[in-house]
Amino acid sequence: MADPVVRDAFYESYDRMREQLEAARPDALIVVGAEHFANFFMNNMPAFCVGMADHYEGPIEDPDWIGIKPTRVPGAPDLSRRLIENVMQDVDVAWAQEWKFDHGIIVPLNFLTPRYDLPVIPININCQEAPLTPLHRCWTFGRALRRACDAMDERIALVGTGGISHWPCTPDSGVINEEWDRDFLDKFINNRKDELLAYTDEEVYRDAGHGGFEIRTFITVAAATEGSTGDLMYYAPIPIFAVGCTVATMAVA
Amino acid sequence: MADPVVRDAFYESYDRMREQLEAARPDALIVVGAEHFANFFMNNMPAFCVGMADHYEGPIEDPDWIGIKPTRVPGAPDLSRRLIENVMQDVDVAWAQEWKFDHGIIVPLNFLTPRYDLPVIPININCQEAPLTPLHRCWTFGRALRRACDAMDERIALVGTGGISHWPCTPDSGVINEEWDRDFLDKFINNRKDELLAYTDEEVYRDAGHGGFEIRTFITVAAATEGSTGDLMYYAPIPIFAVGCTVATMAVA
Amino acid sequence: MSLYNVQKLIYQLNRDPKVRQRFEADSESVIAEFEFTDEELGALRKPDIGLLYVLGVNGQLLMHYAALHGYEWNEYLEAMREGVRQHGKVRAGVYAMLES
Amino acid sequence: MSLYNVQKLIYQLNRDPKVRQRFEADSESVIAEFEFTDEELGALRKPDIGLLYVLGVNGQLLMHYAALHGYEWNEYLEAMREGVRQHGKVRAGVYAMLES
Ligand SMILES: [Fe+3]
Ligand SMILES: [Fe+3]
Repeated sequence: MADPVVRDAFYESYDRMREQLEAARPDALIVVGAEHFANFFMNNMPAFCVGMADHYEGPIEDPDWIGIKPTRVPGAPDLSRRLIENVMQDVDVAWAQEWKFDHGIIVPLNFLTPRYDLPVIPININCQEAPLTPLHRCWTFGRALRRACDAMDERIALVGTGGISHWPCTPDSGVINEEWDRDFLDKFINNRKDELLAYTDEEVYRDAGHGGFEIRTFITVAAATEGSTGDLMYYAPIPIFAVGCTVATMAVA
Repeated sequence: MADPVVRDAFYESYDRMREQLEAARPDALIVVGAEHFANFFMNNMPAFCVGMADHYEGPIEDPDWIGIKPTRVPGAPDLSRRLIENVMQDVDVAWAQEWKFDHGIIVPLNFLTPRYDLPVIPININCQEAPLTPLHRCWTFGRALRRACDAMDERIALVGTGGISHWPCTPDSGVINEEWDRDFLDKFINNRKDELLAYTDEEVYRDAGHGGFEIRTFITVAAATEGSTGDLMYYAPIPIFAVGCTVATMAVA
Repeated sequence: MSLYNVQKLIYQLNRDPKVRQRFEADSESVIAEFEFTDEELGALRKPDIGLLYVLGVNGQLLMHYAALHGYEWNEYLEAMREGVRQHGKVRAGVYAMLES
Repeated sequence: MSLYNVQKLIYQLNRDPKVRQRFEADSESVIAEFEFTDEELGALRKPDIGLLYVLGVNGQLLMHYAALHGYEWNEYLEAMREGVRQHGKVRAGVYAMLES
């Protein structure tokens, strides 16, 4: 297990994030993640996919191992559809009427909506296999998502999930490049678009590993809150989780 | 069977198209089609998907019924990948390393490359279930595809396939709106972008049926040849095929 | 609203020979893998092709389910027409576009 | 190059309990459904997790194939390291990014 002091601080920052989320009284929660072959494979790998189902199921992992029992998470199919139609004016998202949540989505949900009483709209970005989604398209997507949310009557919360530097499931599993992470988070928290979009895939792979490709979820959130800066509530490398763990919020300008 | 005179004229125009294709000595052939749940379903429906496989298989239909025996069609995975990376700068295509061809792709191929000796890159546009790919995104896609092809050393031919007005597999199956078709083809052949993009889905559905959504493949080809006009080699409504059949070529400006 | 499940069942029957074999041997075992409303269940079991059409099943899927149950092409078309006479206009899916 | 097939087999084993059951009862019957090179076939059968890694299988898939064959986490990591020692750098897939 992780060092209890480190872990408890991490969990506590998640609690604060949940309180902020609840205080915002959202009608639905969009979760932007990067899954690992739970639903999407190289037979049809979308750059972006948005859920449009009545409900979702998870976790796909062993419930005992992950500590979350099999759960049906409510969706928001009508809102999903209106958001998709809006976003599609600029960004060519795939859509999905079925989706099984892996740890990347169900773990944050379990912290943030532990009673699973908030309708969820999952979004996936291909951070997994090349050709990967270009970073500047993630920016365009984040902007389109924001415009679409602003056009709805519903109050919509947006959460991004993903690791920063990590080398999951490879011989370097457990390595974390804390310096790189802190530098990236500085760019993220300060919403420095040009610097966020300047990374090349090769640089990211060399310095932050295959897991570093998940910066796409952060970049999407930064774009959706363009012009705002954020509050880094928590960051620490937690080797047993094989990744640095981050909790941060962005104000909406 | 279709009226032999009508049918033979149709097949003959396909022959002429094949001769033109062969004379152009392409290294690969892109086929832009709109399939019907052969590979893509509402669990992950891409707005655009581009094949990136070594080879493809078809037809998925009964070989006796369709008159084409099970065939392995060569792909062009390296070229596919370079095209996808280029197109992705503007358009968020899904990509696929596996693809089974249905009649929409294998029938034109059987006419145009009967020996299956030309590498093929299939592309699908969602003309099937809403939210459908917006028409103006098809234009952007066609332009991006053209730019990507122009950036390659290979000589690449582009063919669009799809019906115009038709009501496939519904109580109105067999109905053809010839007037609407001819009006659409006039816009297409003369590459009148604004008129091609002015259709709404509701209008198309009312006047040209669910099958009319396949104008997206024509619009993509028109965009890829923006500024050029075409040569309508053949059009006739063939009720037994339940669709008007078109053969047309576009010069490349 | 489990139109998605109805269409997924038919899609799998059409695209996966193993599912089709199991369905032909014991259709209930395949049907039991999905959640359906009573109306959908009744329509799938009978099968009531016309009702499935009215419920919104895409014809590019439905034609295969009809063929699997031995419908000739014209029987299939007629079944959809009869469905509309009995149950009214298509309620959901892409054919309901002009209603919504 | 049938890396796609290797990854698809592993993906299906991981995502489809029916395929996994068939594999556990008779792995050859599942393997026979795909085309593989001799090197891939050998690596899948043994299994040679290290060689599969070098051939380019994504770790997010490979870890499941290792677990299916009883590998503990550290054994899995060590098998990949041993693969690189024996067979050299990763040849294809996303981990070959800096080589190409
Ligand atoms: Fe991850
Ligand atoms: Fe069609």
